[in-house]
Order: sequence, then C-alpha cells, then structure tokens
Amino acid sequence: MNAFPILSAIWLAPFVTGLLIMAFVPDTRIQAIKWLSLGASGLSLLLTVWLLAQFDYGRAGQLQFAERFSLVPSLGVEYHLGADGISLLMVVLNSLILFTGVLASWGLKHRGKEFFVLLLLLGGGVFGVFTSFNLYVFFALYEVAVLPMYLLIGIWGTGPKEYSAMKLTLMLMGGSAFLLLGILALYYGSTPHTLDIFELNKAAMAGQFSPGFQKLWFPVLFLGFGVLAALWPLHTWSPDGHASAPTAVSMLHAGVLMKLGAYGCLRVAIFLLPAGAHFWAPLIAVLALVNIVYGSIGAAAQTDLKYVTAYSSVSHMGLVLLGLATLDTLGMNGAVLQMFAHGIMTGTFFALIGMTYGRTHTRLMPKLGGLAQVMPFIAAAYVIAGMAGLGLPGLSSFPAELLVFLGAYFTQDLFFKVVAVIALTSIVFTALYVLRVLQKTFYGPITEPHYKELGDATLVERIPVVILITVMVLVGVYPFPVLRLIDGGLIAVAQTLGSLPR
Amino acid sequence: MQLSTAIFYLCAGLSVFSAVRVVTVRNVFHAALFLALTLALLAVLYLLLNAEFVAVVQLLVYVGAVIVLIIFAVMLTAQIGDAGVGQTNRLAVPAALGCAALFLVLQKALLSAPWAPTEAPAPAAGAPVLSNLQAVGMSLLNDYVYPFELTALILFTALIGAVLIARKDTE
Amino acid sequence: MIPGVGIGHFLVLSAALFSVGLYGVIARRSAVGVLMGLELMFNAANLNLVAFNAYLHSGAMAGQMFTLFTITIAAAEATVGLALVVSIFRARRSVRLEHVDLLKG
Amino acid sequence: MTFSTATWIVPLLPLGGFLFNFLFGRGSRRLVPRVALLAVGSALALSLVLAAQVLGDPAPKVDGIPWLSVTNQVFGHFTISVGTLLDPLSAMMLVVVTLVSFLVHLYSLGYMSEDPGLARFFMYLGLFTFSMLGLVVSPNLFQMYIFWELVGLCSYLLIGFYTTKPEANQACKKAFVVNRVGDLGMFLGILFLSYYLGTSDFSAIAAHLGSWPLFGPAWLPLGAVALLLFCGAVGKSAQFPLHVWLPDAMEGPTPVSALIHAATMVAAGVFMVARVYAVFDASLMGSVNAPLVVACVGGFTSLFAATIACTQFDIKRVLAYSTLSQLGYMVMALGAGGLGVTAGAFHLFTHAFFKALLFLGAGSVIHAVHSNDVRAMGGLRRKMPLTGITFLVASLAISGIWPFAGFFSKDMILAALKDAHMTGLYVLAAAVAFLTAFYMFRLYFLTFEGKEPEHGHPHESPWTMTLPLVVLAVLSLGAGFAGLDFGGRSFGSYIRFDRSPTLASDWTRAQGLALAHPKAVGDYRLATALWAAPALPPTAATGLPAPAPATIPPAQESRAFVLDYSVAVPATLLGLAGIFLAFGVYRLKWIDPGRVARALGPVYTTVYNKYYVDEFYRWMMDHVYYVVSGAIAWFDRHVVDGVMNGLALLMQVAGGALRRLQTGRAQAYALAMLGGILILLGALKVFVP
Amino acid sequence: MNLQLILPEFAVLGLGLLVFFLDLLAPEGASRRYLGWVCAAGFAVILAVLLASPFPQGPSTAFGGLFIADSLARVFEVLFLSAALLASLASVDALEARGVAWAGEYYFLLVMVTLAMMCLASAGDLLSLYVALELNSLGFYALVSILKGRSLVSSEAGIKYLILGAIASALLLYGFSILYGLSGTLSLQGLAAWSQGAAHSPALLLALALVTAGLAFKVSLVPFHMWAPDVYQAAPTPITAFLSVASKAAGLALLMRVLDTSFHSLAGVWDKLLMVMMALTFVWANVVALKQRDLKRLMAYSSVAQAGYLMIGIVAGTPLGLQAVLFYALVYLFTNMAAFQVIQLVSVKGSPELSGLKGLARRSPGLALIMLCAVLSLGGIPPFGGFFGKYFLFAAGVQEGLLSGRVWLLALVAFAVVMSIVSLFYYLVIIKQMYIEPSADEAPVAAPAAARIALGLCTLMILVTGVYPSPILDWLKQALP
Repeated sequence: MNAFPILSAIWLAPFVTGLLIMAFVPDTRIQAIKWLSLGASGLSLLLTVWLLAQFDYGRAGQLQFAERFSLVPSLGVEYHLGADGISLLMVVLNSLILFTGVLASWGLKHRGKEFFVLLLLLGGGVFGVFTSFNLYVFFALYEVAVLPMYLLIGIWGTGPKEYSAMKLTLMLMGGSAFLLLGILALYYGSTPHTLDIFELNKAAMAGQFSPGFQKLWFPVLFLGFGVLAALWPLHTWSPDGHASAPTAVSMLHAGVLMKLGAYGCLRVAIFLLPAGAHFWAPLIAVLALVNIVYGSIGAAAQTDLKYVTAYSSVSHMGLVLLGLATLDTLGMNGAVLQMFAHGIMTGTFFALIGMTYGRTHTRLMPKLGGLAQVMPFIAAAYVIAGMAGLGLPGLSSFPAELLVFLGAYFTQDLFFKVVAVIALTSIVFTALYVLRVLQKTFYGPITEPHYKELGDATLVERIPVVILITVMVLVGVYPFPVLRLIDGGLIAVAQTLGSLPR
Repeated sequence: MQLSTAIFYLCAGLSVFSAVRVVTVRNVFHAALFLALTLALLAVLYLLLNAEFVAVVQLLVYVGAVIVLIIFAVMLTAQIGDAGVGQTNRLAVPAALGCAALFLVLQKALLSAPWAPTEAPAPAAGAPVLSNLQAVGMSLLNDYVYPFELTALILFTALIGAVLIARKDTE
Repeated sequence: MIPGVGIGHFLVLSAALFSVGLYGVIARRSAVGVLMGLELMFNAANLNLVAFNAYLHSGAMAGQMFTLFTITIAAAEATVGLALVVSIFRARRSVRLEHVDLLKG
Repeated sequence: MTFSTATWIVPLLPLGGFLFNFLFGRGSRRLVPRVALLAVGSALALSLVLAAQVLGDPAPKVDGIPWLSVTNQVFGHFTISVGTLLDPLSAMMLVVVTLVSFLVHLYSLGYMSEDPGLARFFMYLGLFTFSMLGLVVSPNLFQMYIFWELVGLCSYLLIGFYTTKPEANQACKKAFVVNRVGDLGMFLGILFLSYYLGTSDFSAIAAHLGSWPLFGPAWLPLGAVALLLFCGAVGKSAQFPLHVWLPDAMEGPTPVSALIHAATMVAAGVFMVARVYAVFDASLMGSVNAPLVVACVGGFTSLFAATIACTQFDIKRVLAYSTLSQLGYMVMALGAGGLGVTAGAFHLFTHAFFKALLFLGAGSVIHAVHSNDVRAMGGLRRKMPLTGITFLVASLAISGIWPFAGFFSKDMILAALKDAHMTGLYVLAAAVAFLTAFYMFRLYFLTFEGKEPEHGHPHESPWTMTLPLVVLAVLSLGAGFAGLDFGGRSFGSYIRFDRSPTLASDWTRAQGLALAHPKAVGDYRLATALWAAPALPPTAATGLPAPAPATIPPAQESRAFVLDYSVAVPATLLGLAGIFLAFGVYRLKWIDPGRVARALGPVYTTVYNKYYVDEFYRWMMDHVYYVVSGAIAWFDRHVVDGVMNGLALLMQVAGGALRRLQTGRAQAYALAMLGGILILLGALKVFVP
Repeated sequence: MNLQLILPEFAVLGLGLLVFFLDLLAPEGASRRYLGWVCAAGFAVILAVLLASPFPQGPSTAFGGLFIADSLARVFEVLFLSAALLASLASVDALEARGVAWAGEYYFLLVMVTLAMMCLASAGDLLSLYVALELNSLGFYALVSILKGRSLVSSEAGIKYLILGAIASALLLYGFSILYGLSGTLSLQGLAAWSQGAAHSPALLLALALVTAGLAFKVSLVPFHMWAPDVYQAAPTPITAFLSVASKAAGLALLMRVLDTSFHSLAGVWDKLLMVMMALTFVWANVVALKQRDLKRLMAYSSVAQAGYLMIGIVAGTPLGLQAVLFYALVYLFTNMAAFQVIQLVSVKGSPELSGLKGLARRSPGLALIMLCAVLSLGGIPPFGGFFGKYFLFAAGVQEGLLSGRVWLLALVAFAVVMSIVSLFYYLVIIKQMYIEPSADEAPVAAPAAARIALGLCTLMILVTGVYPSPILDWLKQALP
C-alpha cells in the first residue's frame, strides 16, 4: 500500500543520523551536531505527523504500513515493521519526546557529540521497538534502546550517577534476559515456529499454547517487561536512575522507555498468552495497586524534585499496569492512554526540573522557594504538569485514569472492584505531594537572595514545554480521536482475551 | 606358580612400591632413581605382554633419556641433599585422600567392566609372520605415518620451545 | 598370557600408578618431583594400552603403537617442562612450586 | 438559535475570553479585564434570555457529543458525553453564576486596580466562570465531575493568588486536598452508580433506579452510593468534617471569596445533591437513610459554624463561618426531602446574592482600612455610607427579616423540616437563625457603628465597587419574592423534586428479578459482603435470602410554598432577638464580651479555636501521614532496594571468596582438577542410572 | 590416498618452514618485523583459498581414517586460520613493543600450533587426535612463556600451564586407554559404531568422565579452568588472544568430534557431566570476574564464562545446537580478538590494569568504540554478533528443553541467562572506565597499521554477524547439514 518505507524511515532517521554524526562530524562542531540532531528528530516528527494523516483509522486494529524482510529464515527472524493504533500512538509519543528532548538539551556543553549520538540512537531504537512485529527485532531494538542509558546517565548524570546507571542497566537488562527466554519459549511453543507477533497470536487463539505453558511463561514475559514499567518491587532503578539522569534522558526514560515496558506487557505477554494473563491478572493487579498507593505516598516523603517525580512515575505506571491487569477494554484503553499521557506529562516535568536545576543548581525542595516570582513561565508550566499529574480533567491524564478506574471497577470480579476502590484513594495522596512540590518550590517568599537574579525560561527552552503542554491539553480536552486509535488497536487484544467476541 | 606369574607379582609390587617412593621420598635425586626403577619394571611388564619393542623404547626413551634429563635438572637446580625440608606441601592430606578415593573408584569401575576381547582377524594366507619389531616398524611407516610425522613436528617444536625457554637472556 | 594374571591385575596396577602419580603432582614441593608424578600418570595409561592390546585386542597393534607415541610425547613434554623448571630456578633460585604464585586471584 | 446551542455558548463565552486573554492578552492591564468583562457580560445576557425561555418551557433539554468512547462487551460502546442540560435548576444556576460573576468582575476592576497580578486575576476569573458554568449545565455525572475538579483548580489558583504569602499557599493546598477527599467519595459514587445503573445521565438516573435489580432486596448500597456522592458535596460545600478549607480560603482576594467561596462554587455541592436527589430518595427504601444523614450533617455544620462565627474577629473569617453555616442550612434542607429540595435550592439562590454582597462589602471595607480585623474598625458607616447601608441590607437578609430575601428562603427550609417531621433539626435550625442574626450584627456593629479608630482615613470605594454592592443589595431585598406563588407559578413549581411514580412498583419488580437474574446474584453477594446486610432466611428454591417485605416510606410531596405563620413568626422573632442582643452587647455595651468569654473559659477557647479540628488534621498529617510516608520511603530505599543491592553485594562477596581459591599455586589447581574429576564421577553416580 | 585432502595442512606447514628459514637467513640483530606480515599474508592466502573452495562432499579420509577432511573440519580450519591471521597481525607491533628477540621462533611456533589445531579438528582417530593435541599444547607452552626474560611471571605461567595441561592430557589418555580396552578400536567412527550398543558399564562411564574432564580443561570449564586466568595474564597479549579463541575452538572441535560424534548415543551420560560443569562455570567465572582488576585476567574469566555458554549448544547436541556453537565460536573469535587487540595497544604504554582504559573515549575514540562493540558483543547486547550468537545458543537450548523435555537443560539456560546479567556488570565496568572515568593522560593511543587492519576486520565481523548473520548461517548450514 505504501511504496515508501515510512516506518523504517522514522526509526532510521535518528539512528542513522546518530551514526553519521559519530563517524563524520568532529566534536568541536557542536552547533552543527545540535542542528543535525534536531533535524533528524524533527524529520521523525514530521514523518509521524504524515503517518497520522495517512493512517486508516477504520482499520486501527490491523497492521498498516507493513514492511517485511527476512533476516534469518531458519530461526524465524524477520524485519517486520508495521503500525496499528497502539503502535502509532506510541510512535507519536516518542517523536514528541525525542524532539523536545533534543531541544531541552540545547544548552549542553560537556561532550556534546557523544550525548546527541547516544540520544539519537536511543530514540531510534525506541521507534523501532514500537513498530516491530517480529519478536527478535523487537527484542534486539529493545535492548538497543535501553543500553545507551548507561552512558547517558553515567557520563552526564548528577549525584551517584555511576551507581544509578549501573543499577538501572543491570535491572533492565535482567528483565530483558527473562524476555529472551520467554520469546524463545513462544517460538518453540508455536507450530510452525514463528516469531511474528500476529502469527503467534493466531497460534494462541488456536490453542497451541497449553494453559500450563501459558501459566509458566506469562510471568516470565510480564515481569521481564514489568521491570521497565517499574512494576513493584522491581521499580527501584527508577528513582535513582531518574534522579541521576540528565534532563533529556530523564524525559526519554520516564517518558518513553517505561512505556516500552508496558507496551511489551500488552503486546507480548497479554496478547500472546491470554490464559496466562487471566491466571496472573489478580497478582499483577495487587502489585500495580502497591505501585499506585505506595508510590504516591512515598513521593510525599521526598525532598528532591526528581525523586518526587520518579515516585510519581511509579504510581502512575501502576495505573497503567492496573489497567492492563483488568484485561478489559475499558481498563486497557485507559492503560494505553495513560502510557501516552504519562509520557507527555513526565517529559514536561523533567524538562522543567532540568531548567530549574540549571538555574538554581539544586533540586532539593527545602532549598527552593518562591521561584514563581522570577520564573513565572516555568512555574506556570509546572503547575499545569502537576495538575496533569494529579489527574485534573482537561489534561491528558484524566481520561486515562478515569478509564483505568472504570475498567477495574467494571469488571465482573469483586476482587478488581476492591482493588479499584483502594487504588482510587491515591488521587488524594497524589494531590498532596504534587501540591506540596508547588508550594515548596514555586510559591512563598524567595528563600535565597541570589535567586532574585535568575531569569525565566529562554525561547529554546519554552518550545518543548509549550509543545508538550499543548498536546497534554488537546488530548485532555478531547480524547475521543486518540481513543479511537487505541480502541481499534485493542480490539484484537480483547478478542484474544475473550472479553470481546471474535 | 609359573615364573611369569611370579615376575608379574614381583614387578607389580615393586613398581607400586617404588612409585610411592617417587612421590614420598625426601631426596629428589632418590626420587628420580625410584622413578627409573618404576619405569624399568614397567618395561619388564611390557616384555611379559609380548610388547618387546615398547619395552625397549621404554627403556631407551624413559630410562635412557628422560631420567637423565631429570637428574640433570635436579642437579642444575641444586635440589640434592635438600632433605632437611619436607618434600610435601600443605596439600598432601587432601591430595592423599582424593587420590585414594580416585584409586578406589578407578579400580572398582575397571574391575567391574565386561572386558570383551575382539576377534583377531584371521591372518591373510601367505602373509609372512612378523616379529613384534617388524610389525611395529611396518605399521609405523604404513598405518601410522601421519601421527609419526606429527610426532616429528612435536619433537622439533619441543626442541625449539625448550631452547627458547631455557635460554639465558642476553639483556 | 600370564597364568593367573588377568587383565584386572594390570588395570589395578595402572590405577594405582595413576593415583600415586596424581598425588605426586599435587603434593610434591619440587617442580621436578611434580614432573616425575606426571610421568607416572602417563605410564599408567601406557600400561593400560599395552595390557589391553595384549589381552583383548591382540589382532592389531593399536595399543602398542599408541604407547610408542605417548612415550615419545611424554619425553618431549618432559623436555619442555624441565626447561621451564630450569628457567624458573634461574629467576628465583628455587624450584619450590608453591612459591611460584605471583599470578593469582 | 436553539436552546441547546445557546446553552453551549454560555460557558464557552468566558472560556473564549480566557483563551483570548491567555494567548493574546500579554498581561495587559487594560485589555484583559475588558475582554473578561465583555465575555461574562454576554454570558449573563444570554443566561437571562435562556432563563426567560425556561420559564416558558421548563422541560429539560439535553444535548451532547461523545467525549470518550470505548468498545466494550457489556456496553457495546461505553461512551461518556459532554454536553448541556437546560432545565429550571441549571437555568437558575446560570443566572446566579453569570450575574455574580459579572458583578465580581466589575467590582474587581476597582478592588484589584493596584495589584500587579491584575491580568492573571481576570484570566483565573474567566476560567472559573467557564468551569462553573460547565458544571451547571452538565447533563451527566462524569461531566459534572470534570468541571467539579476544574472549579476546584480555579479555587486553588485564586486562593493562592498571592503566591508570595505563605498562608495563602498553605490555604490553597489545603483547599485542594480536602476537596480531593470529598471528590474521592464522589468519584466512587459515580463509579458505583454508573456501573449499577448503566448510565450517569441525570435525565436517565431516576428512570433506571427502580428497574435495575442489582442491589438485591436490601437496597443497601444505593444509600451508600448516595452518601458517597454526598461526600463530594461535603467537600465542595465545606460541610463538617471537611469544612476546614473554607475559612482558610479567605486568604484569597476578597472578590474571589465573594464569587467562589460564598456564592457559586461552594453551592455546587448543594446543586449536585439536588441534581441527583432521586438517588437519595430511593435510598429511603433501603436501610441506609441517606437523606437523614445529609440533613444531620448539614444541621450540625450550620450550628457548629455559627458558634465559631460568634467568636471570630477577622471580618472575612466571620463571613466564611457564616457561609459554612448557611451551606449547612441548605444541606439540611435537602435532607428533608420534598419541599426541602426546593428550599435548599432557593436558599442557594438568595444566599448567593446576600453573601456575595457581604463579602464585597467586607472587601470594600478592607480596601479602605487595609485590615481584616474588626477590632481595628468602627464607625465606618459615616465614612463609607453606601458600603455600610448595603452591608446592613445583607445582614438583615441573612438574619431572615421580612421582606429581605433570607426571610423567605429560611422560612421555606424551616417549613420543609417541619414537613419532614424532623423536629430536632427544626429546633436546631431555629437556634442557628438566632445565632446568625447575632453574629452578623455583632459584625455590623463592630465594623460600621461605634467609635472610629484613631488613625487611618477610610473613604468610600470607587463606583466600580459600589455599583455591584447596590445591585446585589437590590437583589437581596427582592429575590425572596420569587418564592411566592404567582398564579400557580413560583420558584418551587420550577425547581422541585418529585419521586418517579414508577419507582415503587419498579422496586417491587426488582425484588423478583433479583432472584431470577444471575448477574444480580453476584452483586447481591457484593452488597452483603460490603455492607453486611441483615441475614435473611434463604428461600428453598434458590438458596438466596428471600426478599424483605416492601416497606416504602411515604413520598414527601413537593408542595407550593405558602407562608406558614407558625413557622415564620417565631423565626423572625428569633432573628430580631439576635439582632437585639448584638445591639445590646456591641453597640450599647451592656456587658463586656471579653468578660463573657473569660467566664466561659475553656468552652470559649475551644470555640474560638474552631473546636481544634484544624489542629487535629494537622496532627494527623504530621504524625500519621508523613510518618507513614517516611516509613514507605525508608522501606523502599532500604528494604526493597536493599534486596537489590544485597544481591549485588552477595555477588561481590562470593566473587571475593571464590577468588581467594585461586591461590596462584599450580598444585592447588591440580587438586581442584582432582576434585572436579570426583565431582564428575559423583554426578554420574547420581544422574545416570 | 588422497593427499589433496591434507593440502591446507601442508600449506600451513610450508608457511612454518618458510618463516623458519627466513628467520635463519636474516642477519643477526636485524628486525624480524616483516615475519609477522609474512605470516599474516600466508594465513590470509590459505584462508582465502579455503573460503573460495567448496566444502568437501561427505567425509573423506586419508591415512587409513586417521585424518578426516570433512566440512566440519573445514569450518574449524577457517576459524583457526582467521584467529592465526589476526594474531599475526597483532604480533607485528606487539613483539617490538615487548622487545621479543626471538621473533622467528615465535612465528614458527604460532604456525605450528595453528597446524596442530587444524590437525586436531581433522583427527579421525584417538591417536592422531592425541598427537595433534600434544603438538598444540607444547607449542602453546613455549609461546606462553616466550617473554621469559621480561618477567618472573611468564615462566610461572608456562610451568602452570604445562603441569595442568599434562594432567589433563594424562586424564584424556587414561580415558582413551579405557575406551580402547572396551572397544578395541581407536578410530572415532569405530567408536561411534561400537557405542551404539554399548552398555553403561562403570568403566565406560569412567572413561567418559576422564575424557570429558580432559576436554573441559581445553575449553576451560570450571573447575578445570584455573590455569586460564594465570596464563592469560602473563602470556604476550596476541598469544592470550589466540589462546582464548583458537585453543577454545580446538576444544570445541574435540568435543564435537569425540562426544557429539563418537558418543552421540551416550549423550544422556556426558551431557550430565557438561551440565554440572556449566552450572559451576556460570557462577564461578562470572562472580570471580567481578573482582578482577587486571584486564587480561578479567577477559580470562569472561572467556571461561563464554565457554559455559558455548556448552549449551554442545549439550543440546542438535544440528541447531552445533550450528549455534560454531557461529558463536566465530563471533567470539572476532570479538575477543578485537578486545585483546585494544588491550594490547592500550597497555603498550599504559597499565595492564582496568584503570589503564580510563578516558580512552577521549584519548582514542575509535579504539574505545571498538572496545565498546567488543565488550557489548561479549555481553550479548544487540546489534552485535554476540547477541545473535547467544540468542542462537539459547534457542538451541530452549528448543531441546521444550520440545524434548530436557528440563534440566532448560533450567540451565535460564540460569545462564540470569548469570549473564552478572557478567554485564563487569563488561559495563570496562565501558565505564573508557567513557565515564577521566584520564590523567590525554595523549592518543598509537594504533599501527597492522593493528588497524585487524581491528577493522574484527569490527566488521562483529557487526555483520550481529546485523545480518544469514550468509554465515547458510555457510555453516552447508557444513552441518
């Protein structure tokens, strides 16, 4: 249908640009590197917009723009890209965060070349994962996307960066190691052996995976992805990792990479092992509940802005996982929308924290205060992002959280209803910590005299924030079209799970 | 008891004894002599087993060359008369226990095996009956020429290696 | 072959020699002693080969041939080993193997 | 232009103003207020037109577009719509909101004229007006919740408008969080209701209530659902125990207090309960009497707040507690059912005018004397005659003196309580009427009469501020007459609650269905599990508890309001007595209030300190919540993460230990090989048969 | 007898003699640097010819079955020759840097061990196998201690290697003798035929255990690995690299020849042995590697761990498994060669410790990048060859585990996967040194032409095997139908 391999173009644009910069641009020409990076990520963004325009919304459940090219036929390894509604939404998210992330790093001075190269490689990898429909390529790009984090945090981070980077990488790689096993099990469990996600789904629907098989391998896959989605108790890489990472990396990591985990949970674990999902869903719901409540209460005790945001991510990702665990269209729609919403929101948070830190050189709330007077733009944006964080209607998180709660409550299962009720209490706790941050950081009198000389966000800094907030508001005000994308994509999942007739 | 039987038991007993002495005697020079004795006794056993050529080679190569080399080495490294010091290290006890266990396992396994002889191919009619020496020579240059050549390379390599290693550095 | 002596006798003897040799390798202090232990181990195997050839597989000479090669190879190995011992002695004025432990961990 | 389209436009006008100001206003001190005023003014005009139309055609009109739609097995498509609902109740609210908002906009032109944040202020006001209007026209609970939260946001922003003031920051946070607690309940209520009824449309709720058999025979959860929804009202309308945020909210600019925290937003709770009153009413058939709880909460709050109001010296705080008390009054009225719903809405209507007037008057005073403390005021009526007189009008109105608006609405509430045979609450309401008159006139006398303070030169406010005062004074005087009967048409004939005639029969049918309907079984179990219904003997056929015999309480019919002198006269007398007492104590100085306070000792101290509720919450936050939070943070860092770090450490330690086995001695390695051989032989022994 | 079959070995022998005589002809004291180039060129030519010529059809034997020239042997020949080529290139400058005067002998021995390994892979008989193995070992003993005059440690490494190697050799020999006694044959094919109906007699089990132990020493499985760190540390770096890849590959060849071919029917016996050692290897090698400071020691433990992964394919024993082993061996060859090449360049003037890599990304970004690729490939990270290699191995393991119900193998694969996370830690530490730590010395690391060629070749192969392994797989599939 499309002669032009647009999905390849989307992920290769940043990836190849990264490689080209690495090979040919000397690190003294930092300005050129920045513009190249911006161009590459902008190209991806443009292509994504074009993709949105070309996408057939009526067939959001089917794979569109497919590209196939066999790599290792004997092992079922194939370069198979495509996009359904969910993939498309995730691609949109990634292109937004990548583009804004490059802008947010505009002021970077130290070892700029390597930074932008790694950033582009990471971003490109993420695009690839979201559009891969062969598990091998999916998995390979998944790792490609995770690994640059080590250097990005280790070199440009702050605080105990090496420890954080190591912990993050090892935990995420640990999760992905389990994925490898799970993927191989899927491959050999299917007849004929295949790694194609949709083929495997057919195998699952045809009953090729016995219930025992599914019960065994579902947790392997779900936990493998769950680490990246910060599933409790495997979330501890996240606070340290986010706190230590430089701005753009935090943005990409919390904004996109964590979604990679949740996306995998949905696309691989749930989609391919439905009986396993049904069996394990209650446990996942409980863990997700812990995420939600524990994260939101724990955030209130933090003093570092990034730690607050990290714990809030734990809590918000809990909502995603809870939505997935409902195995119901309502909840899963909410989960996917929450993935998007949280990505945008947390990207904004980290961008703003980066700007604040760049000026005050501290992220500790006790040392901050009254910044709204000197940096009204940052303060206002932070308020908006914070409001999104606490699920305020009109911003993108609200419909997502609403659907997750509805989905959990609307299941036929009393257990999930109880979980939903308990999870709902988090809206109070969330309000507490979000408002506490606003109060301590931006309101009140200025605490340090030298803060009076600080300036507000520059134009370059404002652009990413404005973009992200605009998306946040648009989706929040009218989520209908976005949900059409997700809903279409989820029909196949729901059919697999038996929650929709085939 | 026939003579050969008696010789076997004598040689076997002596060889075990001398082998134990090799690894336990304090004086390394004596150990080398015990080793020579062991190897020689083994040559006798080879003779009993109708492997005359092997026995000869055993004597020539081992007793004649290797032992000499070892004794040279012992002398070069001034180990003679170093009897005051114990010749075993701290690992002796675990090593003894381990080796005893190994011996038990080895003998138990080897003795419980169903040793089945293979049928000797009927000698081709008219084929000359060869002595052991002749037979060895024939097969060495016919059937086993390939390992034979490789062994030549081994010796060459060992020679070069030994020279390389034992050389005195010029610096 | 030898009246009253079966293959088992030879095997027990070789097992004993092998074990004793291994003990010597592990427990001897002097590097030369260790090399002697190694020779015992090789000889144990050789004895096996010759005995098997004589008792069970006398139709061909494979066992004896193997023994010939191993004897030669053992000699070559002893040569290199002794060269190393000499070189160690030169450097350290001692051949006590337990002192040769710069490389560890 | 149809009704529906016009109803869309009303909220969109202030939104348009806000967006224009946000995008193009550039913080202009001239442009922004004008645009805002224009937007609100047109909204007011349109609302008036709509109200007039509704008076002619009171049938509800609903319109909407899908806002969110998800394919679902149970619902086919689960859809949440946004849209409009125009009926007399929303029309009344539209007028109140746009009118007060317009007046507050106007007033703020003067009041905020010197504030550097003028433009921001007007933008917030515009956003608030939009949100409040959106709330008012909501056709379903979800949309109401959306705007419910948005008005909460505006409230938050406006309370914390003076960002540099720590008290304001604390107050706005408190307001938001406390409201969130209520919202949590409300959200749960919405969740339950929409799940069990399959709809959240106001127009459909009543019709679905009886036909849905899910609640099983006991009807228990419905009462619970009603109370959960009421939680939202408790938060937004600041009922006990979630009242604590409203007094603190006075840290915001005074026009905001008038608009949001007196007239409109805080009334949203009352509005919401009135909207879904069918749910409360239906709960009467179960064993949870939700309306009674509502009435008690309201009654308690009104008395509670009134006593505090008598002891406060901050003019705005007195008004805030008065607001609390009056809101309690309205809520109490709702709890009475029948006429009470009308009464609650009517009091909402009148209260909006006189309470806004009181706040704006207080603002005018504060503007003049730059202080909130009544002890620093006095004799201001001579300096600011217009303010003084309008304040007096409002005080009379709130005290329930004929012919001021409060008289009519208060009387209707008392009548409704009497109708509902809630004698205790009736007495309480009367007592509150007395207290109200007392503290209001205490305030009036302390502020406007008596000796002038030594220094300071207070002066009358500019016309932008006094004009709204005058308009509101006129309304405070005249609005009450709307409650009277005009040829069969009155406030009560438009805004009333009538029990659906089919409900009773539906309910009886539902009992039968509960046994037959398989889905009901599970939910009946839920109901019993959650709410511990009284165990009923199982029937032989199904093993399920048999339905309880139907005992339907009599419907409290809404009736046209007629002045009942047995109610009106004592109430008016109590009001006058309150005024007289205040006059005696604070004007004539019969006794020194300080001595009374000292005589009351700890009682006075307790009341003065607002019964220590704030302190209790503070303590709970500091010693419970933040302790738990700290404990979780600690647990996360040291236990959960500790396990991860422990694993890493274990590897390192194991590495260190095994590394020591690599001693560097060749013979040790040989021994290891020997060990390896033995291990392999052992493994063969174990694994190979 | 078809001497054509043994032509590659003859060619290598010829190369050895050429080097030997060139060394003799060269005047005393003259630079023998060119010998490295000669060696490299020779290997390259032979390699090219081998690659260009088609696989032998079916097993062809020479010398009465003592020599087998089949496609498996061809694959290993290619492996060894590639390793030898890279090692020669690496040696060109390394020898000068370390001041090794005996370059002629060095290269001669290098060629000899290569020849020995080729013969090893072609051995059709226990005798020729043993002889080739000894030739290989003796050559390596000498090569390892060639830096003798430089330090005490090189002779230490030599004697350790010799003693332990001799023990392994004795174990192997003793095992062979029992096998001979049991079967009456030394030929691998004969053994395969015999083992079809062989009972699980204790003597047979014993023989298998001894042989497996001897081979485990060669591929360095725990607890027969202890020579490796010490020897790797002290040997000249090109030799360490060569040892780590080629000698291990030779061990693999032996495992495939002896266990997988001759005792295929006894797979249920020896796989238990290997699995026990694998489990030990995964724990021991990875955990101890965490505490290493010396780069070459670290790489030694890494290579021990890698041997464990390789065993998955051997234990699986399926065509897929063996193919995976060969593929991984190939990837591992280029990866390790690249890593050691970088280590060698860095330690010419710097420290051989881990800290010697500090700031390499600033000093020589290219070298750092290559090291990064190599290390990530070793860690099994895409898009490098190690990733696909490991995936392939695990796939073979999971296939056997799932489809043939070998639960233990499945468990072991899972365990391998878990322990690979531990291994990632020390690989990341290397990356950390290069990219995160600052360095005191800002001068770029010199990379001479030979090293550049070797590194370029390695990097190319690391990438190709990772991104588009299909052609190589096809090639391997021809070898192992």
